Amino acid sequence: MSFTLLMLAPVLIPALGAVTCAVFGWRRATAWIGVACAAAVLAAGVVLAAETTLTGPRTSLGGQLRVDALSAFMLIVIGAISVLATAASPAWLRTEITAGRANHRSARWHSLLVQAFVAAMALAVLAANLGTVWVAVEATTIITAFLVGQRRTRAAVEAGWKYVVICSVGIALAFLGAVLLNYASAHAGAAGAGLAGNRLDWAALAAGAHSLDPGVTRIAVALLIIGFGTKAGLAPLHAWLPDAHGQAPAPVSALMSGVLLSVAFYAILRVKVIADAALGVAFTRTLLAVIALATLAIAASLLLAQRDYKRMLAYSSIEHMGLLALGAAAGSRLALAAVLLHVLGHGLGKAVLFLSSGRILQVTGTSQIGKVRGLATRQPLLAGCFGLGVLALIGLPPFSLFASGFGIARAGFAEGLGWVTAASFVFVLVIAAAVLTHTGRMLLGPPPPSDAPATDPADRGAVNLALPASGAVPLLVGLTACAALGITLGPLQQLLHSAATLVGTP
Amino acid sequence: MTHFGVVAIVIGLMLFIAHASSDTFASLRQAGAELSPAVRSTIFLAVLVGFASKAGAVPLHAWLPRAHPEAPSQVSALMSAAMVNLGVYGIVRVGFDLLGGGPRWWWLLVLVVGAVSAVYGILQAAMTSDLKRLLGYSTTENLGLVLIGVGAAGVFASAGAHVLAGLALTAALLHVINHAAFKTLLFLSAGSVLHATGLRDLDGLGGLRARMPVTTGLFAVGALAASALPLGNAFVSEWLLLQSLVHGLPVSGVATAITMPAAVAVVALTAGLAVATFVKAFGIGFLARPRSSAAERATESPVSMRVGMGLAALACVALAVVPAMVMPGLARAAGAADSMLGEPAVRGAVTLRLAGFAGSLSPLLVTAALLVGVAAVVAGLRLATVRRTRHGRLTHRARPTRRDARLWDCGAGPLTARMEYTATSFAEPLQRVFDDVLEPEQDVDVTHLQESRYLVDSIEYRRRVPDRIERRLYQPLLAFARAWGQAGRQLATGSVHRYLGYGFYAVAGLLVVLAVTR
Amino acid sequence: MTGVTGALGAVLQVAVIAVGSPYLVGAMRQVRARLEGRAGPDVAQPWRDLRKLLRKESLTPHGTSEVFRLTPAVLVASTVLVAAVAPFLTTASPLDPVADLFAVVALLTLGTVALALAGIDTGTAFGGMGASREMTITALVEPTLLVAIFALSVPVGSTNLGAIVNSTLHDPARVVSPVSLLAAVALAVAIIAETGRLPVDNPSTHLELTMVHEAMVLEYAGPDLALVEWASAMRLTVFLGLLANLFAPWGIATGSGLAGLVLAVIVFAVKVGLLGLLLAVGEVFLAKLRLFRVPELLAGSFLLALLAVAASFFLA
Amino acid sequence: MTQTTFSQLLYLACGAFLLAAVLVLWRRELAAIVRLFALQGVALTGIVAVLAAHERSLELGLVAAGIAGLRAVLLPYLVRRALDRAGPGRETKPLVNVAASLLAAAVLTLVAYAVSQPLIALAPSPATRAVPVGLAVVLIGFFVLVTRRRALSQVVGFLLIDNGITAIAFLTTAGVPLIVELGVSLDVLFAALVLQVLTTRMRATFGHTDLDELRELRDA
Repeated sequence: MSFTLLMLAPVLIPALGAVTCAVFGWRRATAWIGVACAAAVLAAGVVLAAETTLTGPRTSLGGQLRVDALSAFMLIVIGAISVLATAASPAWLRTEITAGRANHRSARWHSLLVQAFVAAMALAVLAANLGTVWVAVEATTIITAFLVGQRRTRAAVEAGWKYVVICSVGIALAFLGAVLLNYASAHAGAAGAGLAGNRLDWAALAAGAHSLDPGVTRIAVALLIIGFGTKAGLAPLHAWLPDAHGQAPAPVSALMSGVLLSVAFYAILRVKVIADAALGVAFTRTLLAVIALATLAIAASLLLAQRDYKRMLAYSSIEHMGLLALGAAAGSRLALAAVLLHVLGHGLGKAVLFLSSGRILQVTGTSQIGKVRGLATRQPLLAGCFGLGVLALIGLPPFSLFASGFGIARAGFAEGLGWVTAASFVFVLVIAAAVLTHTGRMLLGPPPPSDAPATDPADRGAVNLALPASGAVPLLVGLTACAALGITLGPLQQLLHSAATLVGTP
Repeated sequence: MTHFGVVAIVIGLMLFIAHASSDTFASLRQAGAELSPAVRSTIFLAVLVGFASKAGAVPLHAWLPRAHPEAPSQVSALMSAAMVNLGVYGIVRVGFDLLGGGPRWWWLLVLVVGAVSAVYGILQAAMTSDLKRLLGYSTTENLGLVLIGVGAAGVFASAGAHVLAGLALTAALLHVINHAAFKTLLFLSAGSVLHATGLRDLDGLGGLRARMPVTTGLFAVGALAASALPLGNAFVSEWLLLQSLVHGLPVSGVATAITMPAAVAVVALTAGLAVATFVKAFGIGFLARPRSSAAERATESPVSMRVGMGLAALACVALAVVPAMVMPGLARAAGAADSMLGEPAVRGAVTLRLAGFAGSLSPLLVTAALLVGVAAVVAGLRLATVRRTRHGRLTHRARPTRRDARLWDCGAGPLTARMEYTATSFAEPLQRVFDDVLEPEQDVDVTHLQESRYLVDSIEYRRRVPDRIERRLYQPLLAFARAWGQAGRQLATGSVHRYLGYGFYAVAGLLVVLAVTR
Repeated sequence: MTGVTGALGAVLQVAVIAVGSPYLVGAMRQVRARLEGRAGPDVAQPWRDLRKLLRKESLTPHGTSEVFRLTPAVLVASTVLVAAVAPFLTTASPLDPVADLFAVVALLTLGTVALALAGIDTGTAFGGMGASREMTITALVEPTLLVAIFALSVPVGSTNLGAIVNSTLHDPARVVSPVSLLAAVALAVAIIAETGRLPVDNPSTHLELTMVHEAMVLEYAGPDLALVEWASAMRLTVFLGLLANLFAPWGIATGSGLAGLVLAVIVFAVKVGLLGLLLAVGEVFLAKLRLFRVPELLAGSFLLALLAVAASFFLA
Repeated sequence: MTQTTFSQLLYLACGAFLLAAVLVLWRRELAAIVRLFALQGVALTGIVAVLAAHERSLELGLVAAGIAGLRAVLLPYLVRRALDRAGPGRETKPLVNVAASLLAAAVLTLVAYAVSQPLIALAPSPATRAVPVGLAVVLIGFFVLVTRRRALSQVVGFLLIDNGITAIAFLTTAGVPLIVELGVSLDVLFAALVLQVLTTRMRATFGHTDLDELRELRDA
């Protein structure tokens, strides 16, 4: 019984947090509930990880929830980044309220929805069958739709609409894939009797995958990868990401970019396990390689002449997702370990960047790269965090993204994807150059003569006070964690290894 | 630029490691043996591009003349003396050691890149009037010479003449050490000049000999070394390089028959221009009269700086006079690179004798003879003039000091500092000779008075020698990137329909593909 | 045995060149005067000029440094060293391994560099102009010189002067081969440029627009000027001597006793004298090239040197 | 329920289902589109009811009733409520004119038929032979989404896709497991709700619901 409670904790605690926020509203006491719930999810993730490495995968709640090394690792990722995001949101909300862009009611809605968001993601990771994962991911879309459209400005409504429509269509395709997979598994097995137990259950599917009918499975897997690819920001249906992340409030976009994309990618990895068993590695490798290249090309083209730094960060998330797809295409155990490390590293780095960009938006009032000048002289700590985050992003040594990027490159070459990897790293180079020049233009250089930053008409008073402690701490913690990961994996080593063996082909 | 280099190296090495089991040098070495020629060539080219950018070879040299003037002089000394050599180390290690030589066209490419870097670097150095930018470009030139040596060694090794390859490689490595010594000295002295006068522009300096005697002396040693003249240490390595090129002709193949004389011509032209450049740098920079008030007020830099420079100067002199002391070390290094090399290529302590070829030079004797000669002449001169005066007819005692006379000014009154030749005017004949290579830009804009077009208010004349490769290679590249960016932005025009359209066509296409390729 | 005569030969070489060079310059001026229908000073006039200059008091132009004062000494020293090392009278001098052809050329360039620095040090417009032009010409002459040496060393297999002369002695047929002829012409043009003779620079003029060598030495007076004049005369003799011995080495002592040496001196004097007269006659008929036409001349000579090397490869 | 009457009834329902989707492409008035969407909900319920009758499973009948409630009554009511507030609007000139849209619908049906060959080959039965219809509706729904300018027609397009997928689910395996079916329907309901809220908020801020005008967030 205690184990099922432990399994349910990551979902229930944030849900309870959401309820308390709803009931008590946004006050000094309730402000820190978010952090507590996130910390609880992280703790549960760690315990579950330790549990699964000892005893192997466990199911509970009548087979609905299942945790193994991979989902435990994802739980840790969710926990870590939601701790960062929720820790920064009280400071962020307080500044928004003083700036008059938000009031207590919207703050309450904000904390409630964030908690629900974390709960939905935890459910998606712990779900045992494809259907529940689909429902959880669709739930995240709907919850974040309200968060994106929170500010009721023209841009927010437009972003919200695009976000919901494109994501729902993508997810519908994924559901079509799920249906076809269910159909294939219904007629799988020697005499076409269908697989035992719940037909969409990951474990059952993975076990019986070799007997699935290749024709149907091909279509199902393709649709699933494109469907979940939409939520992960991969090529065909990626265009919602810059708008949504550009308009969403900073903590939410940190969560979305850091974790939601990776949760969708987690689903793709699960599908890949089944596809490899049923169709052999070649199919998913070519599909993912094509998608990865297309994604990187789009990200590179749009980053070169980018004018808005929040959209710049969003496009760099698309780029990193493309890299993950490349790693998944390589498929070997080394590649998958690198991919998972990249997920965590990118999550941390991107969360720090979005939180600091939110802060920059509050300070300068504008999200245009052109209008932000000499930030380093006016806000040294903030500019420092933002600069270090960007350096981590483009993969400079101390940070873990270098190690994982290196791993992906090596795996790519080893698995015979030589040319694809070379081309994609040329794109990465172009992107690194573009991002560096944009950030350089923002941070360095003399501050504008009139010290009062150009205020965007929509945001009335631009707040000019220094970064509050509660705002700065998560940034620094995130950066140090990312750097520490780059140097030694420590306890994560074993977990990463076992998760990679689960997903990677030998 | 460096990021581009890093990516190139990573791709090259990745490709290499992918084929070898692990990434230790040993496993790479035997993996290198049985790789297919196409893969070996791609690996070599990727690594070459990467390390050439690190060494500041021409197409990828733009960062060098920009980074060095900005960096504090000790850092740029370090960069020029140590960091760029990593590029050479990389090429030699991967090219010779891991891939075991490889076909001849690789090394002809390295030789050509070296030659172009050498000539282009020294031409730009001759033209610029910024001291540290001049030294930056001269680093490109010296690295070009080293690459010529490495390329020549490769060509000889691939043609089987391993003794000659050893000689060329020893010459290249010796030049690396020499360059490290004199470039450090030059940068440090440039730093002390900057410290004293706050100026880097040669046109503003001048007359520092009287105000900063120690720095002037040390810079003179460095300049002498850099211009590869007999007393300097670069002369020895350049002599070795020329010897290896000269003896390279009998090596088989028409390609070498053409490249060897061309390489000798390039080395000669580079040496000639280097002489001109450093005469300009030393003469205009330190001699004659100060051309700006800052140079006027210059005072000698603190002792700590002078000690640093002194050490570097000592190294230069030691290398110039007794190069034999580093020979064994170089022979072992060359042996490590190309395993077929037996004994050291150069023997002899006082007189360097080439192993296997008739050619010898004794820097020690030459230097000693010169110094003795100068002393003898000065003494002889004093003796001659003194004896004359005691002859009896001139009773007064010979004046001990030499009388201070006015400079010849065609009777037009005292010469001002403005009448002196400046760095730009010094380089003007050279620039006119090479103007089709350098394509100097000059623009004249005349501001007329409002009242009438005939009365001129002021004329502004600007003449600039742009870095032609930058203009030809980087501008189009940046323009392409901007155009790609603009075009890329059309991808996201904001309309929902377009975004959904991407998805629709992708899914429909994929389904059709799946249906067709069952 | 050869050691002693070799050493004696080296000392004799220095003496002959030191004493003989002013006479050579005098003879050349005498020939020019005769051809131009003038009486002109006799052959020993240069020595009288030198003696006159030595008696004057030495001056230091205002604001110049030790560089200015030491340059004449460096000029003379480098030229004397070359005179000692190169095989003018004997090929067996012990100093032969000390320097080969590259080193000799480099030593002479060192002299030119010192002179240029002295020119700049004076701080006058003339000095700067002379130095700038001299450096441009030196930079352009270097490739021709070195490639010509390359052409010479290919048949011999070494760049040591002694080795080249000995091999030419043993194989006289090589002298008329295209390689030697092309290399000789290229070297001749380079030498004219290097010593500042007429087509490139007019030694006897003081016209600001045209002078290159004279501009640098304008500020020298008294004993320093004497040294500079003497050094330039010696450089001329050394260059002509090199040209003679590399391409027509007969009569040079190959280390066999005093008689050989005496014969070598006479033969050397005759050869250098002939070359000098030839140069003087040529100068009468040539006008000075504009400074920016000189690079074309040098490019032509570079092409000849390159052809020499190609010929040596394809024909050998 | 003999085999032949079962397949005839099934194909009748599928025909209606596909016809409703094509008509959505044809009509320009938003009110008509909503009515057609309701009609399609009824057709879908018909399909599920026929299947339930064929397999005589009470549970499938209950699901049919649920679907009728959701897709034939509740969703159309929601969409009409959003429409009434804005008054009868015509679909502004769509990106692709009507004739071209119909041609595209034909092509899409062919594509759907070609793609679903392996699906039928796996377990040939009257139900699975109707799967191409479901796939065609999905593709047509997607096409409506891509080409129609008004917000409401995009909502209807999205719901068409969902109807199509549910149809395929029932035709292939008589429905996905119940919990999943429930979750999916709930999510679709929520999605429709969110879109409806956004439409009203869009009309408040933009004054119109022409999506092609929504171009502020762009990189162009």
